[in-house]
Amino acid sequence: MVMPPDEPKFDDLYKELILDHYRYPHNRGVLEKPDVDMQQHNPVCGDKIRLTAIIKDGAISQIEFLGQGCAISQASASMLTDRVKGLNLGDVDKLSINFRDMLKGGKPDEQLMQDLMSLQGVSKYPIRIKCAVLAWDTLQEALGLK
Amino acid sequence: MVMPPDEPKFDDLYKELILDHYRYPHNRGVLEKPDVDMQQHNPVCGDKIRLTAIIKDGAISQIEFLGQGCAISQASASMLTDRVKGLNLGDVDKLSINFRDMLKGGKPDEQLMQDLMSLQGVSKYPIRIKCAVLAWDTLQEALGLK
Amino acid sequence: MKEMSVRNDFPIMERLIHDKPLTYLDSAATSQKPAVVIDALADFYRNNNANVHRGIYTLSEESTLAYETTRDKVAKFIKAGSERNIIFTRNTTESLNLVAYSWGREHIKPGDEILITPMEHHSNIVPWMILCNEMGSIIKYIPLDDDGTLDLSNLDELISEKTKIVSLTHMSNVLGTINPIKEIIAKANKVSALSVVDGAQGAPHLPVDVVDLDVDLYAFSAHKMLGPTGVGVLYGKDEVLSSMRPFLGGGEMIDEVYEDRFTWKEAPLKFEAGTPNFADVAAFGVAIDYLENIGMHNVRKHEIDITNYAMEQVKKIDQSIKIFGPENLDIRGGVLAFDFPGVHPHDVAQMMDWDGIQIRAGHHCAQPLMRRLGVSATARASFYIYNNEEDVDRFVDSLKKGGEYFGDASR
Amino acid sequence: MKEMSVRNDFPIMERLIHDKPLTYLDSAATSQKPAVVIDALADFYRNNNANVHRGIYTLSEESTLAYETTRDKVAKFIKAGSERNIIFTRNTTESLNLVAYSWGREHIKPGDEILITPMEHHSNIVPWMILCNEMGSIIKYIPLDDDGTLDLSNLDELISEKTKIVSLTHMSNVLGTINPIKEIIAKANKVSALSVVDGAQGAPHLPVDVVDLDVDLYAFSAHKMLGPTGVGVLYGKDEVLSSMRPFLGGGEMIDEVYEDRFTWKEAPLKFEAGTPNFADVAAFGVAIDYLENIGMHNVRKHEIDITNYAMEQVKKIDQSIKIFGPENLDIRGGVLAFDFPGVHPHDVAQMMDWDGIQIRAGHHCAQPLMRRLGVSATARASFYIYNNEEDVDRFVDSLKKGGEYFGDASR
Ligand SMILES: Cc1ncc(COP(=O)(O)O)c(C=O)c1O
Ligand SMILES: Cc1ncc(COP(=O)(O)O)c(C=O)c1O
Repeated sequence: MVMPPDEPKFDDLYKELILDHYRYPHNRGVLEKPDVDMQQHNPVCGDKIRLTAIIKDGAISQIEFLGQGCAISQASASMLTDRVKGLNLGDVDKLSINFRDMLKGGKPDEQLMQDLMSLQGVSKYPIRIKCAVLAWDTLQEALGLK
Repeated sequence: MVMPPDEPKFDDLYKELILDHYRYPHNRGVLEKPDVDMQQHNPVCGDKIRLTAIIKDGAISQIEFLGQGCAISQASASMLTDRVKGLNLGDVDKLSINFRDMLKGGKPDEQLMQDLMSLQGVSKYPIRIKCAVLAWDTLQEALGLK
Repeated sequence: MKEMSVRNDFPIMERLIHDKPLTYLDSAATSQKPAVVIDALADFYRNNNANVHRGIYTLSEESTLAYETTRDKVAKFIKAGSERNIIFTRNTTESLNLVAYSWGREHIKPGDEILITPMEHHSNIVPWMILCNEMGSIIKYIPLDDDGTLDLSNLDELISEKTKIVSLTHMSNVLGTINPIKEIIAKANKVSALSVVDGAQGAPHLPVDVVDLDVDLYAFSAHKMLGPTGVGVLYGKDEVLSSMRPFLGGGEMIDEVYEDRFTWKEAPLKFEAGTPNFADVAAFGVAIDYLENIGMHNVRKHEIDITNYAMEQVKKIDQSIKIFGPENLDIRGGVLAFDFPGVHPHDVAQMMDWDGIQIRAGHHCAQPLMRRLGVSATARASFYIYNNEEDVDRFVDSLKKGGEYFGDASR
Repeated sequence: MKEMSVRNDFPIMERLIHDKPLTYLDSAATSQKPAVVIDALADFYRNNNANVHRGIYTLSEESTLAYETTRDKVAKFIKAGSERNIIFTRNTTESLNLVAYSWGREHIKPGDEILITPMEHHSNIVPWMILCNEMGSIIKYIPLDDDGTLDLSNLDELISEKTKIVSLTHMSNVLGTINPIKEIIAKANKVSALSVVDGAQGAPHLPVDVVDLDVDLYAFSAHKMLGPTGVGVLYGKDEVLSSMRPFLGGGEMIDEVYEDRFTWKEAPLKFEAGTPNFADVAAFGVAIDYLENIGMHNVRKHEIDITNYAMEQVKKIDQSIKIFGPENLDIRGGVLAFDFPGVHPHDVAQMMDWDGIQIRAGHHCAQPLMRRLGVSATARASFYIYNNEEDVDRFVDSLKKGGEYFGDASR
């Protein structure tokens, strides 16, 4: 009989913080005259994310998102906008690498991750990882970091 | 668990008469200046039969066979030559229909079949029926009875 | 709703999921198997296993007998004229590809039209696209009404002399719509177009009579109808099968092979290259016996009852829930795809899993239909003979909870 | 000869045939299955059955995990770089056809040459003939020596710039010959021809290292190596798989489907259309564990021993018996095809069946080879891990009896 290695709990995935961001997303909208404007979607589940941002002196000064999709993908986008605002591109790069690594089961740098830690539970759901990563894919693509 | 309907016996298939014909075939050879000369083979097992015959007054006056193959196919050819010698084409046709029918599990006319009855056991071995019928196929083809 | 007393025949129903009893509602994707089928499969390997067709020994004869007996049973199950008309493949998808490759490459010319519908599964779209890319033919669609049924008002224009293939699903795996295939096949036959039915959701859930339908080709999968995985069926009329070239080449399908050429057997073996999946085919025969024993009319009746109940209950939860597909259960099977605004299908499915409920969320291999419906994904519950009212009740309770949990999103 | 202690693991060995103990000597056609494999299959259906890849619920995750875990095991078993290189098909035959359709139709032009050998199974001949008929390419043969080995003296001329595909069997299912495939692949690679190995008799009986072989594509069947029927494997190098067009179209293999076009996934999913045979694949993983546990070098050693013993014993029966294939067991696997003058193979097989002995008689899906050997059919005994000296003794006794029974024919 085949059993998944861990028996996860519901709240490991849908943490209160995630649901908060899903219900009341931060930085929702489209910026006018953005420096970057990028949209991506996941064909498997149809999740969509559009990011607009204004870059000043090599750092993200403003960022907003619009999207459609599951709680994980939308909360992840909302948290992303909170977390990267004000960061320079080098730090964004570092952050996104650390974030991806966490979702693949790696040990995250909690200091670096901050609220993003709440998405760690997704790593136990291979099929949902794409949801959490979509916004980050979009950002990296937008900033030419891939 | 799947089981074939009947548990047959070895001797039902390889009757003594069949083995006799296999070991010491009758009418083995090729006639000179035959009226019909026909060769057929079974691609599945490679059995081969060649029949030559001389037809007089609508009846088979002489018939010989050459062949290669299993005991069933060769014995059947040998018995065929014995049985059809002297028969007119109408009787050959009737005989071959009855023979085929017997191999499909039908009740044969024992008076008509005579020695050919010894091949009745083949009907329980679907994969071997073709062996028993090959000589008859060749004969029917040769005489234009199909 | 009358209960079917078969649930205990299915060992997996004992399974707990997150300590909750299993509520399996994804039979449109694959069905569960009764113990008799599982046991038949294991018994076959314990007692009769040998390669088929070529062996002059007891095990091989038994194996061949089991394989060919299932062919016979399948023929009778769909009322085909003869077991000669039954080809074993891997699944519906391979059956349809076989048609596209073997019939299509023999008969299709540039500009020829292939008519399908917007509710097709990818398996009844992509093979035709591959064919079109190669042969220069064109795919056309019968339009879909908002109620989830086909709009046949212009069918006489859509099916013309240019139409070479008409291929559609017996029943939609998303909308549940049961299409008026007999009427459409008749029109196709009139212009001598090849009529093909994707019966992946037909054969498991509806009585099928291929001769009465007068369909050229009918495809389905064993795994959706209590049988093992890895077995598909393609039914074909004699004259259609003989007008098709061989597809896969190899052992079993040949007659003679020379250094530079080969000849092949008649159908069905012509299309069965290599060692077939004979053990699973043997067990599939037992699945068919099981269904025949229940009776396909009773299967259908049960699904009407349970779907009716489920639709009523779901509507009570929240006015905003949209159920896709026709309301009329005479033309609808046991499939319930829905949109719960503010609650994403993936979140619904994930949440229900914690309650032991297994439903599907996604595009259901029908992306063109998703686009037509204006959604990116849906959640879907689908029913079969082992489901009962309790399953529906658990599903409905869980859905309510989901609405409360995710539902007060700000959009 | 050291006995393998595994025989008791195979439930079918308890079977009686005509009241005699089963002596199964047809493993080259299909192998028997150990209880662990049969049980794994039944357990899967009892506990974990659900469609793979798309479900966000426990059963589907378990099912997917089992399916993908086997992919991983297969990769390790043949020392492939990654599970990305492993495609699941129905059998060797489908694997080879996939190559002919997907690679062949993309890369072959009129006049191109496809090099095979006279000892190929129909499954490694007919797909190329179908390709040649369509694309105007030509089949050529590496000559065969009378001792049953390939004559490689002119290989440098045979493999030229015109050669686009070199496809041969790792081990012959009639002669037992183990071909020097590494050497031949190297020559094929040198002229950038596609190198393909039919591993139907290789993977079950020999240690295989596809990276060391540097082969482009390697095909085999689960059912010949203790696994269930209905599962085949195609290994391919990354760059080869990505240079191939999709084969079957449908669910699973697509990325996006629009009304008029589609895009597809990367390998391996690109080549796995429709619901895969996931239950059998799951059980196949257990078969691989079982073989790994024994060790393929031990499997090989056992087969050398038993074949050696069998060849010695058969020679003692009658001087006139001709054993086909090489004498040297370093280049010969556990297959013993022979000609007993005056005793037809079909009669031998039929007779042996009454003694419980299951051997094959016929052309073994290798008609060109039969012609080359100058016979229309042969009888063949083939061995696997569960066979022992007693099996050989029973076989030899029965063969003696057959000689006496049929042998004094007048020719
Ligand atoms: C050498 C060889 N190639 C190919 C095959 C075909 O294998 P399958 O029938 O599993 O496709 C076989 C087995 O029959 C074989 O022995
Ligand atoms: C309507 C329809 N067609 C085709 C298929 C494909 O069936 P399979 O995956 O067994 O080939 C399915 C099931 O997934 C289906 O629901």
